[in-house]
Amino acid sequence: MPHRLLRFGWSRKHPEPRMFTRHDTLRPSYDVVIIGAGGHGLACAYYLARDHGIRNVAVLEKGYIGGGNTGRNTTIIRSNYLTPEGVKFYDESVRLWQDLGEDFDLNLFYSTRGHYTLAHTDAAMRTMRWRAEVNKHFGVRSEAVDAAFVKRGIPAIDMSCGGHAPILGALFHEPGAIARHDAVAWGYGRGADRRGVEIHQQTEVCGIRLEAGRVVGVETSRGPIATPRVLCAVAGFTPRILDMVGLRTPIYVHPLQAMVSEPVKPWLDPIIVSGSLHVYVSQTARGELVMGASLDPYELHQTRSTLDFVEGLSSHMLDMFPFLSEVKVNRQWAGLADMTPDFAPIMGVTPVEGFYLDSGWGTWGFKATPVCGKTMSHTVATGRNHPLIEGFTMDRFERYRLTGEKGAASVGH
Amino acid sequence: MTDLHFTICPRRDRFGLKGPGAEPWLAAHGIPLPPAPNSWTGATHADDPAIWVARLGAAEFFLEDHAGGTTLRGIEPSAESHPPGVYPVLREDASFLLAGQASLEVLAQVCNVDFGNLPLEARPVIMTSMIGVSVLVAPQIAGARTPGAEPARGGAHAPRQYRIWCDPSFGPYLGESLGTVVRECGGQKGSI
Amino acid sequence: MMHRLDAHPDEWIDRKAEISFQFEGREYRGFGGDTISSALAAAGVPYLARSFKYHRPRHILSFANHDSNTLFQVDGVPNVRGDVTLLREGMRVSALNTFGGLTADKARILDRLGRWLPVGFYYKAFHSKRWFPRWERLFRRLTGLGTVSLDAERQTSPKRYGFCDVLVVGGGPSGLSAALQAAAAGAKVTLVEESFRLGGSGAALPEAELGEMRGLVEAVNRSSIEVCCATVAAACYADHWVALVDEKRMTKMRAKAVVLAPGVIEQPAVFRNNDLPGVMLASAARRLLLRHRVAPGRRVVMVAANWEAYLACTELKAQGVDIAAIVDLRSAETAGHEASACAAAGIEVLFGHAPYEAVAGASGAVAALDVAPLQGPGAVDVAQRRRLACDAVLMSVGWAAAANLLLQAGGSVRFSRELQQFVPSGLPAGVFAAGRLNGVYDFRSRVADGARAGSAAAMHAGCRAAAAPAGAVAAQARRPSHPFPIVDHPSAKNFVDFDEDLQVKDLEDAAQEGFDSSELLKRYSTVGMGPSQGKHSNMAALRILARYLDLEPGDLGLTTSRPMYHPVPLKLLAGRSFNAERRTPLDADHESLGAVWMPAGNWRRPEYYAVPGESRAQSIEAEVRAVREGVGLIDVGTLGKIEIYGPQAALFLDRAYAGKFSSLKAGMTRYGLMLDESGVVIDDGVVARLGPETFYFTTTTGGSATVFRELLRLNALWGLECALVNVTGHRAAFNFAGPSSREALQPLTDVDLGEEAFPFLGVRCGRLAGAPCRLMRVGFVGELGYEIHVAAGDAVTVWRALHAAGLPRGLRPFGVEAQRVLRLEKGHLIVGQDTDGLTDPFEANAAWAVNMQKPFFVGQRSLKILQARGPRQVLVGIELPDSSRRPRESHLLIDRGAIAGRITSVAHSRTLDKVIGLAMLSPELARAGGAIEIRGDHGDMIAARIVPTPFYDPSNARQRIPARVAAP
Amino acid sequence: MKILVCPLNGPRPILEFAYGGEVRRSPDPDTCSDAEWSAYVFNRSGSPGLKYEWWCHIASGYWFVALRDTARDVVVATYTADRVRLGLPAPAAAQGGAP
Repeated sequence: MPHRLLRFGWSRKHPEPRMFTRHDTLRPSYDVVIIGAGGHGLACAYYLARDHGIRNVAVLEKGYIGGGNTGRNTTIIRSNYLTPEGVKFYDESVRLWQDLGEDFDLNLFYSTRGHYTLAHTDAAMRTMRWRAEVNKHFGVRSEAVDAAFVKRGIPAIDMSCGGHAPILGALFHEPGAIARHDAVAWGYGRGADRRGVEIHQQTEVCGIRLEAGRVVGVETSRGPIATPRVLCAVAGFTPRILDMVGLRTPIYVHPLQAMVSEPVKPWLDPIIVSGSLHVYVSQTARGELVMGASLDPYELHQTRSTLDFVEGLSSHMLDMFPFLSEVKVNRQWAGLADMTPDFAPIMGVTPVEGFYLDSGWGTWGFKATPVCGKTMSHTVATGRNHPLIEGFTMDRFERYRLTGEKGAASVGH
Repeated sequence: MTDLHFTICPRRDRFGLKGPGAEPWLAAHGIPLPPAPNSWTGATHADDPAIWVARLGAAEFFLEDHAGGTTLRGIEPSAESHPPGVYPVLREDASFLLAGQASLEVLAQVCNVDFGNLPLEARPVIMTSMIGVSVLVAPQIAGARTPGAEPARGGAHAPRQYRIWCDPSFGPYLGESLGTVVRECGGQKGSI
Repeated sequence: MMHRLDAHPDEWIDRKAEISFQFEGREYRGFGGDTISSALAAAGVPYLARSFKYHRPRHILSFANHDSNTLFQVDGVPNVRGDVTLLREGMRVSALNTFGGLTADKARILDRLGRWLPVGFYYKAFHSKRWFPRWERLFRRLTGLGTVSLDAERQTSPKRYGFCDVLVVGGGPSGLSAALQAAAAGAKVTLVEESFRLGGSGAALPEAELGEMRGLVEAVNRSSIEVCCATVAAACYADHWVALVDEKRMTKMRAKAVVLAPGVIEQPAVFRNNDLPGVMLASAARRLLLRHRVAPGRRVVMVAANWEAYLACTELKAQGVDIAAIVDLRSAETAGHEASACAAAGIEVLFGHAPYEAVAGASGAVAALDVAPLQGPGAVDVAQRRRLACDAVLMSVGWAAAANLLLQAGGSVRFSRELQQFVPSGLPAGVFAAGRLNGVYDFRSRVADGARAGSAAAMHAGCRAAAAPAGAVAAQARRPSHPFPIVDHPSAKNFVDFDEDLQVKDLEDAAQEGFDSSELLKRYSTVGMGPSQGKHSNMAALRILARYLDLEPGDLGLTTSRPMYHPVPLKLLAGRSFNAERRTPLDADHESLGAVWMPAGNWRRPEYYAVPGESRAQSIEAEVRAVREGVGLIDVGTLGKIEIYGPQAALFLDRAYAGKFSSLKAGMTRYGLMLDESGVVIDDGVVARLGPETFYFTTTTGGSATVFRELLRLNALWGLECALVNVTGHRAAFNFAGPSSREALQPLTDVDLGEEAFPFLGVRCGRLAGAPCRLMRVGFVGELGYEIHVAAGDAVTVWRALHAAGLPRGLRPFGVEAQRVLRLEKGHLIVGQDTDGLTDPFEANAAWAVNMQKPFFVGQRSLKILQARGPRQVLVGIELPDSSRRPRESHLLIDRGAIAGRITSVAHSRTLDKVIGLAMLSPELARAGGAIEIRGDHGDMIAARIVPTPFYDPSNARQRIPARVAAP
Repeated sequence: MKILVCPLNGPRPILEFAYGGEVRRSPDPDTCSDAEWSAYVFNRSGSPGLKYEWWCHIASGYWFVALRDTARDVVVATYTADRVRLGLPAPAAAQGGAP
């Protein structure tokens, strides 16, 4: 029994203050307004206050803290990307992740499990080796491993995957981890709150006021605010905010669904991903299997669920783990993914002075939460892009200099 | 014994036609034209000696001779030499016949189209997806040689049979899968 | 203590069918028709489970699958729902998540540690980097319910598609009458009911109304209505697409209209120790009693807040169960007239009283209930507390609408203060609600409400005979649900969520910490996150939060309702798991020739042909040699094959491909490169002109479907006079290549293969082994060779003829691996292997296949920009001085410590006796003759040299083909 | 599952169709600037709303245009593909229903 729990036994009243102060009114002006109280927005607020001394910050959330993709993703954390830009960026993120719980004095259940990306074709195997080689070049622990290694690491798996997708090998990424997603938002929120940042839930941004091409304020459902700097960190809602400042980007929005099983006793430690079978799965500390698959096939700004999603995912789960036949799916849900053509984010300064973008996170934003907070707070504080995000700027498309995380996607042969 | 039979049809002469010249060409050869898009005419059942003609969409046609028939062989245009505006479509389809009252149960397990509720009098051909494969399905009334004999909306008691065609490369998969479902539904592999 | 009563005509059990089973290793007996829970209850087992967090003993709560008190491990299957799972002979049942068995559970110590484990305690500690891994192991051991057996077989089940006009969910009074009404209107109706029989949830009814209910059931059974009992409507998706799940299969029902008559879910009263064995919902007791003849106890206290409590008591009394007292939370004024009958029957009724604390006896089951006058929301006058001895406590204090499907379907609800229940406020088109979901409780009103919904649904489904639906039926006048059936207690253990062991204070503490909206409260406290998804807890949690914030439940709103309504096994969702696979006509021949298969999209192709006594490498090598020295035969039938006809066919190809085809002479072929709008290489193939208006061309295997679809779209967009035909599966194709190919082929065909008659890159049509064929003199493998295309039906004959003709000349059939080596020796790229998702033609060194002079082609405008930008990488040939060092594909090229590129293809060429490869390299380094280092498997550096391609036969003497990859 | 009404094949589950993205007008490649072209190639109108989209009924290879509300996932009207050349009504006007 850790000593820090003892006080709960002794004191009559619950000895815990609010994590987030409730603010009944908005101030007339803030130094920075952050749209979106998800992990990214709150992380940026936290580092603005902690590292850059900018505390007159408002985080505006139209719903509730962490209610967007932060609370809807499958919580996988990894840095086994393909491009140097990606690998360096996510590697820094993983580094930050590992200390976050102690920084926050909050248990994020950051659990290093090891991450397998299974290869079922020799083309996939080439891609795995490519990623492994780039990872190793930058000191990230990834290896292209053979079928025997996979079998040793995941003894329960059916190596033939139901006979139609034999596993040839995998990309094994040792630092791969999962974490309790909500807690990340709460931790950053509490940290920011304690440093004077105001978090306003149930506060929707209805417009952004520009004068001579620069940001001067924000219209909200609770009245106008003056501010010279606005950060947009709203994942699937990015295009709607961009319309407010008249910017066009390649971002398009598709739903991404996931589902969770009833809790069962622990049997799966590592995180398993299969591109060919469109499955990723891990087992939480509660014993639930958290499962995801590929994007929905068409644009939609709605988090409805579909049956064909659970059907396909269930079938592929059983291809890998036939013994789960009787395990029950408890719940399915969805989030809105802001996709880009090169599968890399769009971050940093924009043509609109004082308007900063943290977007294009598609299906992989959760793992970047800390490093986005770090780099975007730097960018907002200094008005200059942080070196780590140079490869992710908005103008790369106009310059035909895409940062191809999709460069790994074989075009078929 | 469940009234359910499944047959992998033997290869027959068949081809398709596209292009502005297709309709006149058929007329010139005295081949009946299905009036509406996605409908069929001609042979009304498996052993009808007439030629079976389907209109796929607006202007594509699919012709099939009866088993052992040779009518089409003589007139088939080839890619290398064909009248202007008449574009031949090579059809090496795998084809199947599903017959009997329990056919609907089999179809309900493999295809998301309500076959029990089709206006059979309109002689529909359905282009759809069956357990992941694009197929052409033509419901027919076994034995009925005259359109008049077909009960409206196919009524639950019409003796049903369904012709199914798909790309030959999917033939083995579709044939085996349908065979399995048919067996589980108490049917048997028959033959024409 | 619970016990079985003697037989009754209406019981659901078959006393002749005795079933023996095991629970926690002990033998028990039950009857046919018993569920696991009812049998254990009848056997007087004191408790059935341990709770999730505190490991407190638990017994039946809802007997409707609305709580997780009765989940079991059964014959190796985890989390089996005991309330609704029928007993089977020889079943081996055990409790979940115990450490040392149900009684001896070591973890029950946690019940004493409660005060040190506040809500969200696990967020507040255990996170030192050093110790977390150990704590996590401990947590993982403690959590999780059942255990999966890793050696269990895969189960498959047939799924089916269903179609109906009107789907009615719920077999109670309103559902039954809705179904009848819709059927009467001529609708094809399907009626689904969760429990084993029609007739509703077992809510108390006067005898007369029970009679009418039986009448409805008989009418339905006589009708054409398709009745599915023991079937759960697990979820409602877009356009009335409903997942119906029974024990064996899932039916995906497409309804034209849906009537939702799921009724309501009875809610427990919240007071200290409300989780003791013997404390259960009144409706649970009635279901046990009427269906399985199990009495809740011998002396019962009823906690009441509605009239059904009184009906239940009269019933229990009639069955010889002694009613210790009725504790009515309401005042005598509100409840008086309902009470009169019971009072008359000599049952003591305590008005304005509430349960304060249940007291456990020696067995751990409830032995008494302390009650006290109710003072305000949650507060009682403890001074006047009074102890009522009993062996069961029943709760009939209110209901929550089973609105899940309605909300999933896109409907909305509002909170009715009068009813203290959420009722529909908005219904999507084609969805209709009926019965208690609408707040209609009185039996005859429910029947009327059902009829209204039924005819409205039939009308929506387009049934002409449908009568105009009657107006809305008035909701309940008497309030069925108490506004706050929750009592505070200094020592807590007044449970709100039985799945998650959450007490009143846990929710208040969470709110105090700032988690004071329904969604945040759920996420922090985990209320409603357990296996029963809040069916018995969400309402109370909402009331507690509302009281904390001084609001109405309606001001807060419900959390999002998501599928599934009840959890569904993966096997039923997966069904048969069909996997569409393609085969070329030669599949069987390859098999008999010893093919070792590799997947290629949804095809399978021979990687190589195994020959006894040869290693894989030796076989591949021999296959290569056959092509270089004699003749080889490969099945390339998986390539996409497309025909295009029409006056503007050439123009179409000019616009769709980067090269020019309007200038291609009939009888000739040309390489085709396909780009996307951003100028990236997405596909390639060979285009053959068969006539002025007729072309035949190939695509990559992986690209065939998508490329053809995109070409169809472009054709629809451009509206040119041409038509496309996809013959991929209808035509077979082989490559017959090698110095001896011509002489082997000539005898089989009427096509003159002479150099003049049939020049390199020519295409000819004729007959081969009796079958119509197309021959193309193209040479992917870099030898004299013929790509042979025939109808799928002729494939086997032709293949065998070629095979036979080649054998005397040393023919070997060759597979994908040999082909890769052969084309690599010629420096031909493979799209997708030597290019990636961003490679443009200049980078791929395929500029020669691009005609920038054309007026327009897809990607052209972007290429102009890319030309100006210059390549970011370029495809070059490399060779290794030391052939003993073998790098692998995707190994990195390193220049002064930095990544300079990667190897895209590499092989050891016996023909050239050296290791050769293609690599993507930074342009500034791409100088022929330049040296470059490759980082090998273990970080060791391998020297390589940049060389021009092709590596083999650079002068193309063996076929006179222009290199596809020019020298850098 | 969503039902999509194909102008050729009638109402079918949406899994029978392939999504071809929004119908977008290309600027004249010969006269437009590099910036205009790259904007056309990469940028999208990402906000929810009424959009003309390419849809293909896979089994019949039939392409058509659907006017869909991407916020509610409701198809307001469908058109034959040639309407892309001949001109489509302004989304608002089309909302009245199919022509």
